[in-house]
Amino acid sequence: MANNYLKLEFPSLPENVGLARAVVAAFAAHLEFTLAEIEEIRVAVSEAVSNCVIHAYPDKAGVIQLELSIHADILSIQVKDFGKGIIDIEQAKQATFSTDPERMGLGLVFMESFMNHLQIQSIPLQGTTVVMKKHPERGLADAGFSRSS
Amino acid sequence: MANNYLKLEFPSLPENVGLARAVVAAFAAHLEFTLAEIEEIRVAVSEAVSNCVIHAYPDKAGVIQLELSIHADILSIQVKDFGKGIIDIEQAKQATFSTDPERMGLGLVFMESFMNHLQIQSIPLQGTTVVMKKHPERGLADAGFSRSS
Amino acid sequence: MLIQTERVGANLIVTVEGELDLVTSPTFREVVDGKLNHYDAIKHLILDLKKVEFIDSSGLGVILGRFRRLNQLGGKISAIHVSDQIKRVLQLSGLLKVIEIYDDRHGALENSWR
Amino acid sequence: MLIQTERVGANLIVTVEGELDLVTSPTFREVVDGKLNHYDAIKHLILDLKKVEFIDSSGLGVILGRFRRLNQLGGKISAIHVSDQIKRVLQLSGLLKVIEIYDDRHGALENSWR
Ligand SMILES: Nc1ncnc2c1ncn2[C@@H]1O[C@H](COP(=O)(O)OP(=O)(O)O)[C@@H](O)[C@H]1O
Ligand SMILES: Nc1ncnc2c1ncn2[C@@H]1O[C@H](COP(=O)(O)OP(=O)(O)O)[C@@H](O)[C@H]1O
Repeated sequence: MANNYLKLEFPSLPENVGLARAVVAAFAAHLEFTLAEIEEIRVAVSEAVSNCVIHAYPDKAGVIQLELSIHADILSIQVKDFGKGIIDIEQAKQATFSTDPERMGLGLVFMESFMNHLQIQSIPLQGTTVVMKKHPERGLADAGFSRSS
Repeated sequence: MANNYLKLEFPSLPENVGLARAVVAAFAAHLEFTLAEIEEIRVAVSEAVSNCVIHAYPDKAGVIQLELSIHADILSIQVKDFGKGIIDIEQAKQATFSTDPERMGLGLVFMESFMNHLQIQSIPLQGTTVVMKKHPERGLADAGFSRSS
Repeated sequence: MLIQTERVGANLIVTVEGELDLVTSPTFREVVDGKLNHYDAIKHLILDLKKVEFIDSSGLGVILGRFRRLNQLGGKISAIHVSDQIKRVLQLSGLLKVIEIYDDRHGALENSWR
Repeated sequence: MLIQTERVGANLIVTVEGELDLVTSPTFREVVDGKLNHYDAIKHLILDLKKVEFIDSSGLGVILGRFRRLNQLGGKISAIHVSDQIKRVLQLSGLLKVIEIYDDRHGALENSWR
């Protein structure tokens, strides 16, 4: 499988969350993911992009950059915003921690559960970068890391 | 309908032609296109991106930039490469003109027929930019131009 | 997303079709809360998830919100036609502890009479 | 794309499923030319386009190429189960002038006996 990438940029409008899901699903189809794995990827991306829309840019739309790439059978997804930022990432990762009373604080939990790897970098008032990786479970033996569950 | 945009960048690998079609179809769904119109858009994009893969970068993969935007009910699609370029655009637009004996020379004809507007700029050895626009036929009366057939 | 509701005794059956996410969850909340405000008799919610193509934490959040509301009045939520994928997110979210799963409308209704 | 072939007398029935574009057209050409090379008896091609989800000029190009080859030997190409969308691109490309359209396999076979 040749290495491939896709870089996207779009405004943080709610309707672009579904678009991001569709793009990532189409791109991920280049690897041999099962349908269930593609579903997991769609959820993880939906959470990451929704967070940009809701938390990074609560007042008006800002720029979201989504970078997808495939190297050695591993799908990498980077979601970057230039918004509000997260003060305490470890706290944000706790289930049920949310700065929004209407929300469940499950987004980061889903990203962590559904992907093999999750890394978050954030600087308050400058923005947040989320990097997630996943490889097809079938090809597990060949890849450089095992499933974190 | 709020103005929206999507910028994409990807290498000129053949498998990305289908990806570009899927992304554009998902983005175009924000306007009230009929299924037949979405099909026409998919064909036009497929032709433009295929041309980058085949003609702009015949020897090795180069960069393709795809920019989609919606303003006042009009979908604009820009496909840009930094490849070989076209020496005579008017000649290239003729049906049956192709620099490749295995091809039909229909790509530009389809783009012109299926979209309301087509503009091509090219500088030999620097690259080609194709801009296409289309609006939902239902909303014709409101838009700034009529169908070119 | 398409959403349809039907009242059967003390139950509101809500059939959702499409994607339940950031964009569509507010509509789900408005439609369901509208019915709950209008019909005092409704105690239980039965969610028909057969045609749900996608659900993420935004969708689960509005379901939890409806559970909290009904639970205060002694009501409950059940879900029918739940795919493995959706069962998975329900479980991870903890919602599976409070939502009862049945195969179909018949099973869910039978249980709500108890 | 999935491609299936079946020989019925002097006809090769080719059923295509999926997208016929830059990526898949070479496969179409190889499979069909392989059959034509192998069976001298084949004179005509019947394309079943029922499950074709997309076709662009790359796909039309390989169809035209097969037409040229068969036409030299007095053979022809017909297409069955053609959607309006595909009819439209066939027409714009000029291929509708050389490809015969029938409702189904029955109609196409009947006409190839003439
Ligand atoms: N891109 C982001 N920008 C700013 N804050 C974020 C971002 N992503 C997550 N957060 C913070 O982390 C918290 C937890 O996020 P998450 O687990 O997705 O749950 P939820 O979105 O339901 O609150 C959010 O409430 C928010 O405060
Ligand atoms: N992006 C491009 N870069 C370089 N040349 C191009 C590009 N797009 C089109 N052309 C030239 O224009 C010709 C006509 O293009 P088109 O109508 O799409 O037909 P075809 O691709 O079948 O040749 C091509 O053969 C090629 O020489």
